[in-house]
Amino acid sequence: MTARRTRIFWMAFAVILALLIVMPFGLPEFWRRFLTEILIWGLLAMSSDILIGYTGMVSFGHSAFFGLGMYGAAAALLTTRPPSLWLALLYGLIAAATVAAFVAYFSTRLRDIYFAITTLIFSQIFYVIIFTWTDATGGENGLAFSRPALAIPGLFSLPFTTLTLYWFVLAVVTGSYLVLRRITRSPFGMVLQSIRENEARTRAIGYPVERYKIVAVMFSGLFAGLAGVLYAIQNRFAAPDFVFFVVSGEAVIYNIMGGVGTLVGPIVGAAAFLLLREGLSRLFPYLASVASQHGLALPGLAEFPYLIPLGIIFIAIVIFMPQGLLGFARRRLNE
Amino acid sequence: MLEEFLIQTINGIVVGMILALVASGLTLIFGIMDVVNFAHGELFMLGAYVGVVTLAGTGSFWLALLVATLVVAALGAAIHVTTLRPLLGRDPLNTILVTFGISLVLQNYALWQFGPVARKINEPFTGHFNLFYLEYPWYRLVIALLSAAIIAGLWLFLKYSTYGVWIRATTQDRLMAQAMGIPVPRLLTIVFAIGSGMAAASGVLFGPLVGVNHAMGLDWVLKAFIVVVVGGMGNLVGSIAASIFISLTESYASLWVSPSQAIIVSFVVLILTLLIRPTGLFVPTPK
Amino acid sequence: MTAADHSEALVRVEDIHTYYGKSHILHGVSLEVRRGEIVGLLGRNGVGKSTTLKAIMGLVHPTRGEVLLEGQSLGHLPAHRVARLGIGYVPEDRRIFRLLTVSENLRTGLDGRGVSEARKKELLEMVFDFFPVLAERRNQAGGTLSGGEQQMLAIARAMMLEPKIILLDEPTEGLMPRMVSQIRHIIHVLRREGVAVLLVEQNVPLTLETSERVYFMEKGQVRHQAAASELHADHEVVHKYLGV
Amino acid sequence: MAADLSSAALAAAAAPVGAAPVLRTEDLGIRFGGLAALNGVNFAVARGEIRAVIGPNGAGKSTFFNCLTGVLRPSSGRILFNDDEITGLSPNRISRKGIARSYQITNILPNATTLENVRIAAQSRRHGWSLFTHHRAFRDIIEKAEAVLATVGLAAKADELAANLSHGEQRNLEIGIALATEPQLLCLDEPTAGMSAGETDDTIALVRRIARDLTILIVEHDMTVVMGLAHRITVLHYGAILAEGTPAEIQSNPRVLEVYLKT
Amino acid sequence: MTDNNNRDDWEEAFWYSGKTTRRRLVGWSAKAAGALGAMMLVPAPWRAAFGAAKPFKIGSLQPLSGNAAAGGKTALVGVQMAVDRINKMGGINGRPVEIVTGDDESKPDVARRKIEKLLVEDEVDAHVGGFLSNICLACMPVFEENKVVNMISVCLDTTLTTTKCNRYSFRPYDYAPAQAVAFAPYLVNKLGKRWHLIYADYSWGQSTRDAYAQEIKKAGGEIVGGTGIPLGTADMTPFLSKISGDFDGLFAIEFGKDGVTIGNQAYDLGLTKKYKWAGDGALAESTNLPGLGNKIEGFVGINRYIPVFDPPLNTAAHHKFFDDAVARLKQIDPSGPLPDRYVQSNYEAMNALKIGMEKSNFQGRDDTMKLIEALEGLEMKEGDDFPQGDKVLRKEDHQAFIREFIFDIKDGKHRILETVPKEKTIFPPACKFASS
Repeated sequence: MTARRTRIFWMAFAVILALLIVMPFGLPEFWRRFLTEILIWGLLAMSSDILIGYTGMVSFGHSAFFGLGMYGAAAALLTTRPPSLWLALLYGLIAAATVAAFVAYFSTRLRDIYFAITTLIFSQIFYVIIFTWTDATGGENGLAFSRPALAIPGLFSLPFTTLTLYWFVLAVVTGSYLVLRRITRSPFGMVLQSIRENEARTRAIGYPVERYKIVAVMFSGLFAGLAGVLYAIQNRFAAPDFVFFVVSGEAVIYNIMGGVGTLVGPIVGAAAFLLLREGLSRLFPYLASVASQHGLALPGLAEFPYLIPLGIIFIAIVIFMPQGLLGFARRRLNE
Repeated sequence: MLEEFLIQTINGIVVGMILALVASGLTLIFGIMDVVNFAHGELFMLGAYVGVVTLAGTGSFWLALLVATLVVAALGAAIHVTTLRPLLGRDPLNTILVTFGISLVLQNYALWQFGPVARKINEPFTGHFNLFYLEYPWYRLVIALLSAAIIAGLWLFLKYSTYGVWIRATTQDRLMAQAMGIPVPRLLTIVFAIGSGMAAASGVLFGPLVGVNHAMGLDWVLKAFIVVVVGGMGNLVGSIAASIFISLTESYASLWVSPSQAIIVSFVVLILTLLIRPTGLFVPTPK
Repeated sequence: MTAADHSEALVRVEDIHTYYGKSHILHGVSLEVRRGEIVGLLGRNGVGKSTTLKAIMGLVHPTRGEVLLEGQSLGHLPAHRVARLGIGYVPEDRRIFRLLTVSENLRTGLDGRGVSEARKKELLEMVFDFFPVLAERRNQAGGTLSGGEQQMLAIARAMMLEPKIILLDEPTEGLMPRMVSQIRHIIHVLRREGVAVLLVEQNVPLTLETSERVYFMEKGQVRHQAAASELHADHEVVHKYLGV
Repeated sequence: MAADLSSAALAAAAAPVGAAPVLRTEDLGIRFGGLAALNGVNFAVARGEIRAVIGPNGAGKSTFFNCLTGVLRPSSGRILFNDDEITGLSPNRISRKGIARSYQITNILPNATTLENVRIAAQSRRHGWSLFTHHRAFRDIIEKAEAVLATVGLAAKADELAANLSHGEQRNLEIGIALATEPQLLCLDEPTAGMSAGETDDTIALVRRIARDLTILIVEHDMTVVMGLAHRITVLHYGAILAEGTPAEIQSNPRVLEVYLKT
Repeated sequence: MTDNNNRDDWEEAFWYSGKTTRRRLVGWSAKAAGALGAMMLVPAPWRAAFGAAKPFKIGSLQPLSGNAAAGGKTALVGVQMAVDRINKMGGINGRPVEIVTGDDESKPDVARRKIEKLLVEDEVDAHVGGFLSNICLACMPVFEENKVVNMISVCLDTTLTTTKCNRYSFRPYDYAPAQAVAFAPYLVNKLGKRWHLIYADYSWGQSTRDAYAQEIKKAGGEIVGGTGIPLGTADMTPFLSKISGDFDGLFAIEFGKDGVTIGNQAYDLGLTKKYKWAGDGALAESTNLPGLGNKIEGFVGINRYIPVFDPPLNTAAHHKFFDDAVARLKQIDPSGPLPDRYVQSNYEAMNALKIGMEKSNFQGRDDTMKLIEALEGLEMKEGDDFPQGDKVLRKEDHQAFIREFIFDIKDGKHRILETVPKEKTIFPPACKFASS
């Protein structure tokens, strides 16, 4: 990237970050929380972009990393008094990284769809274990716990408000973005991209490709776990549903929708998909209420299954925007 | 113990055959089109619903089976032409997403159209025989046999018919098939229709064992996917073998460990198989 | 079928450009093959000979220029329609259907065209006459044939379409000399039958010997054309474009 | 066949620089199904030598390269590099031992710049596991890559996408990638395939230039290239060595003429 | 050679001609949507009666899509029935009631978002709903945080009113321990001493299994074995065929889709003939009966509500409830199902809330504490509000105790075998509210 492009990038980054920082002031409470959640799902999607977009591997195991991050945080928050934010982060990351290492060790021997299916099976194994081991995990009901305070022991301790939680999540996600961005531009990250472009050649010039893949999966899992911890802190519960492979599928969806290999694309994808879903779920009741204000009763309109138009719009996006929402900017964001 | 073992063998084979029927449509679509069809479970479910409606109208199970297969096959063709053809030549990931969208639409449409109450398909005949301490319904064996017959029919179709030869040729080399004058776009639509029809047939056949509802496809689709990959994508025989293999593993495992652990056992076995034979268990190795 | 004068072009390629992703492969290729004519297309690896054949076949659609068959533009017709209009294709690496038997391989081009059963039999007999070894192996999987047999199968398969022209891409690549002479024989037979051939080859002597005219390609363009008979004497040109 | 000509001792003795063989194969064989693609190949190449391997299509030249570089695992025999057994090692291990190759079919990273293609290869020896430093911070790697680009004549195209290079430039980039891994032995698989006469001459000059510090194995169809470059030539036919000798010897060898040079 | 080419033309017209066709397709769908809209135009309902009075907003989170949609849809019918009736009768404290629904898609993350929307953005005054236990549990802290009353209407999990009880959440219907207390004597005395339990292998199934095991033992019976079945198992035969041996009865704890599956497959294997066949009433819910056909004949279960008019359910109130529910269910399901306990408990939960709001003269969220106090210990009398029967909402744990019906299935219909009065279902409270 030329110096000028670099300057433009960082200026845009600063502007967007500043906008994101002040955005909650203009938003009602619900949307502040929703924005926080979008950032968290965006982080999950971003973590899987390391594999999909940079290494060329599609993982369906991210739900396991995400979920284990949650349960790791839950373990810390349930066992220590007072609940400690940093311990929750630590436990969650350790749990996610351990699982990621385990999954990576086996699955990276396989390629393409076989890799995807193996990671999927692994996440299902963890799902079944968590779902049925009621004594430890709460089973289907999951675990509920209280939110830790934003504290540095001996210095200060502030209970999270919606606003501070949002900023905290924004800080973590921004930090993660910067770290991941740096990783993708480090020699290591360049090797990953080289694997994506041409695995055999990468091996032939001397790189132990399998080991690189294992580390990539571990990093990806670590950040997915971080997203899990943030989700746990925001929502104060952990549930096996988050380990179910469908969550991995959603991460892939956010990636494709936003544009793979851009890191920010997946966040945009997550935002687009979640906002679209939220918007459509409100549309039909809204139409029905507008109609009834005009003296019309449209029975069934408010209950119209909004997932049908969601599905159709989604299909249309995939067909007509092959590069995803941010795909056009891929080269620019990637250099 | 021996009794239980034999019973579980029969169970494993019966479940395996149903799974094989679901998976064979999937593997056909997968193998020839590179389409990972996430909507397969929904086509299975729609087949069952069309079966319910036809059965209510005509009273004939067999007619219901036929009508469901044809109607869903036609729907499959329509889905293919409108949503999957535009993706030809794109990354297969796109097809995963589009079929995910389709499954969202179909599932919610079924809920909207048919309502929340579980429906019933009555088996065409009742009756059972004694299997040690159990009464075993004949219908279960009939399903297994019918599944086998349908798969055999598919196999004969692939082996001998013009379209069958074309499908196999296209599976191996799509570009060359086209250069040989095989109308590949139309062929892909037909394959998707056949796969959809098979999903529907399995939905109707399986209907009498369970209730029919909008979420019934979910229980099969994940396992069917695993089976397709383990069997070697696009490999019909491999999928059948893998279906029976996974079902038997699960059945036997349930003799020794708790049911939920049995699922884990079968998953672990699957991962091991993949690690040993990375491109599927039963792939023929062309020289 | 329009009645056509024999001197008229059967296939005419007019200034086609193709891209593979971002790289520009063909930079305006023009050539023509007349009815029943054997035409050679020579050039080094990677100059776009195979791509030219693919473009004629409709497997690659040119972004500029067009391909005409009997004066009719093929436009962006999909390959299977092009095949049915009478163009046979024998690709570089043969690409036979390895898991299909020999007769199934042959059937792929025969079925579904509304050809009568009797005619189908006739065509099969004809092909098996040309290639007795294929008749022997009719129930063997294509992948089990030797390289030369596979090449024959690939040509036989294209012949089943009763094409007006066959596009032959490096038919002798990797073949033993004995097989090479058999390919030479097949090309002669095709000429006798009135089937035009567009032949891409590395084997210069074979090309010069079988072709009536030869085009030379360099960097995605046709740079030179000549009658084969002239070239026998003119080693200069051959050396210039092929370095042999 | 021609076993007397192909013994390792003979090859070593005839090497121009006269050193011990840098690479040796003993009775190397590989089978695919029933087919023996390589059959008892005893081969040796001396340090500093340029050795051409020729033979008809399907003679086993690429398979031989694939065995040397670890892509294929031989069914029998041994491969020794600097007297170190490397038989069956993975391609990345072999690369690290100091063997590099270029490919017959252009095998580069099409969506990366020319510089990046070479830089990633140069980086394979150092800093490959560096995670948090920008890759541009490693000046040594970039300098190395730039030097390699200068060697292969692509310095002016450093920031061009590899996919947008001309065919001939891509072939040279192919060599550049191999060179950047700092090999002792460089295997070139048809480096001039598809090049125009002018480009071919440039590539010949390039190979001569880099051969000062390297041992080079080259597979090539173009006889002007082979005859102009090679110190010695090995002729493979049906997976076995048919003949070996200086270009002059090979050109006059009647068996070679029969199976290969004449068509 | 060209005779068969026409066959391809239609698809090429669609596909190769690109945009024009696509545009036409869009045009068609727009027209179709227009026609659909026109068909749905129906005259406006009553509304003017309340004048300018600001309506109470009652949130209702239900799974209207996804796995649990079947139950969520009938549950929502119950709330709508109650609200329509309340509005017809003059509203609550002179103000109309408006339902704001949320579809949780059967997923906890969506549920969490939707409940926050209801509480934070729509600022509902109270909430009636909650179907899946994990979702009820995930949402409970949000009610506490926003100080809003949560009338749970379906969630089965025991811990909602025991270890995880909460001052803001109420369960105005029964739970598994109460049903076990009510049912166990009948099981042991009338059906048999030795029981094998089949349960859905996850938290609800496991905790219900424990409740029944305890009560059956207390009643003098014996548990000889247990078989857990993973949730969503399509073919349960491998698990069911392990069940053999000498005992009296099989007791099944399954609901929804899995209830239909086990009903069919246990019958197919002859288990329901060989053993007494009983279980949680959820298995034979009226919305499950069409899927079970005649295979459920003879099943004995316990339920708080069954759609019959045997005494003591032969009341005018129940007739009214039944007729209204049947008419509404017909609209969401053409097969015309009978009301089930999900309709009933949602209907009654809304009515309980209404009474509480009236008693406390509730005007808005500021009065939440007053409303809670009014609901604690609330006695509800059988009648139009509570067609199912009398009940009491216990102060200590916000758990209600109600009349239970032990029934069997005869000719595809429920039949009351025994009515257990609410006093005989009491299970001691095990809840400590956090002091707030």
